[in-house]
Amino acid sequence: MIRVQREDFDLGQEYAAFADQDAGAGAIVAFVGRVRHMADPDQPKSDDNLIRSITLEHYPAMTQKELERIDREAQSRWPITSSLIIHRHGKLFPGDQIVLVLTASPHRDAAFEAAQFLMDWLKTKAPFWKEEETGAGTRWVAAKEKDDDAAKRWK
Amino acid sequence: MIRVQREDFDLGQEYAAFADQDAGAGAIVAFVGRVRHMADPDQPKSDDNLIRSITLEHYPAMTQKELERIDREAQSRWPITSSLIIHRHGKLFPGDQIVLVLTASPHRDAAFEAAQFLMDWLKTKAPFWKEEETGAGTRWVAAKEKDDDAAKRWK
Amino acid sequence: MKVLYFAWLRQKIGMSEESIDLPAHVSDVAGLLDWLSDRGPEFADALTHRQVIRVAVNQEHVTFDAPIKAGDEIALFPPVTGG
Amino acid sequence: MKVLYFAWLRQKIGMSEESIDLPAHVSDVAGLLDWLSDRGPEFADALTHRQVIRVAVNQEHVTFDAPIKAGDEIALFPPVTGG
Repeated sequence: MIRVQREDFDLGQEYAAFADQDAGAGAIVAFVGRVRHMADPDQPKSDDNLIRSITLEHYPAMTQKELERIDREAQSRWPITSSLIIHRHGKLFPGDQIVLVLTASPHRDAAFEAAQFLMDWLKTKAPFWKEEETGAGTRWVAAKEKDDDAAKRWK
Repeated sequence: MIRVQREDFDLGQEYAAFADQDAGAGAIVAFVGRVRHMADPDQPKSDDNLIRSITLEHYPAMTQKELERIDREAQSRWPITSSLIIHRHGKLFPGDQIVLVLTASPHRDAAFEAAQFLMDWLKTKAPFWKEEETGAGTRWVAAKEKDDDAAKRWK
Repeated sequence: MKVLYFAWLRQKIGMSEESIDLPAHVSDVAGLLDWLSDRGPEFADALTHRQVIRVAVNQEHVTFDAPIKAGDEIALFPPVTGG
Repeated sequence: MKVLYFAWLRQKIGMSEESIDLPAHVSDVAGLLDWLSDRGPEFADALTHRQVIRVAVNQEHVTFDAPIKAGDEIALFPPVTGG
């Protein structure tokens, strides 16, 4: 299932509903991505590095379709019995939740790999763009080469 | 942090506390392992394959120490900023939660890999033994070769 | 044909969406980008670095050699950065 | 020396824990397993298949060549199956 929304989500509630409707799956993996506090977490704190807010723009007509495609691809590659992707858009602040991925499978590795795959493909294919506001001003986040590399390992 | 207990756990509560005390970590991965409904999920349903209950025996003096060792090993291999392992023991029923692993990191891959590593090592090193009750009687679950193989990939 | 612009492409071009009449000689994405670039300095500026331009036709990622036709919804945007 | 038995080893041997006086000639895990096997049919049966016996000395996994001494806590168990 796919949900694209402005509102926050509650992992506890989402997990409870997800786990209930797929009681036979022995392994469940959740991933939560949150707004960082620092534009570059590997650099020291400074006003230019501290994030004040981010704004997530997206392409609504495509987002839903693309996430469904990514989800179908995961289902075709791993024996997962359920999956859920929630992605937020709009203005968000450090520590806010951005994205939730849940996968369930009888097999632990399938649940882990499918969740990692969903995140990697989402990061490189789902039409979202982040604009970051720091002490240095507002800038569009550049795509990361390591995200491209991460996505490529699933060929 | 390590917790070994008879009682159930609530992922929502655990995640909320975990995420709060490590607000700077952009990536959080959760794994929940549950009691399967079938002894062999790849075989058809039958009374002999349906699990009625399992009993998890453990070696209390060693369990805590071994889980701490595994946790330290994960911390030394990946840049994770927090981790939590909860493992239950005693009598459990199909669908019941057995184990929770939570990892947090500024880096998505580190959170995923550390969680997978923790589960792989826990499965092959933490002193727990499962006895399964099905229509065919009660038997000790045999260790799985694929769990050994999974643990070996982290050499 | 509807053309949509996102993120810094939207900002540089100064609009999020427009309707254009596709000239008869433009038959693929590369041709559309060339034609758009000639429409004014804001287009030329936004579309200079083709390696950071991504394109979707009817909500599907495509490469620059993808054919386009009247009635398509074309979206131009930088590499995505969600998640 | 305290010896602990878990899972089917506990069931086959018929107890979960005992105190033994380590004979002077026994200095490693393999020697202990040999000595225990001679103590009765339930021990012999439980300890026949060494490839499915795992051992911890003072709560740490060890191999059969690990040294042991009086005062150690030795645990014998099958390969673990938690998680």
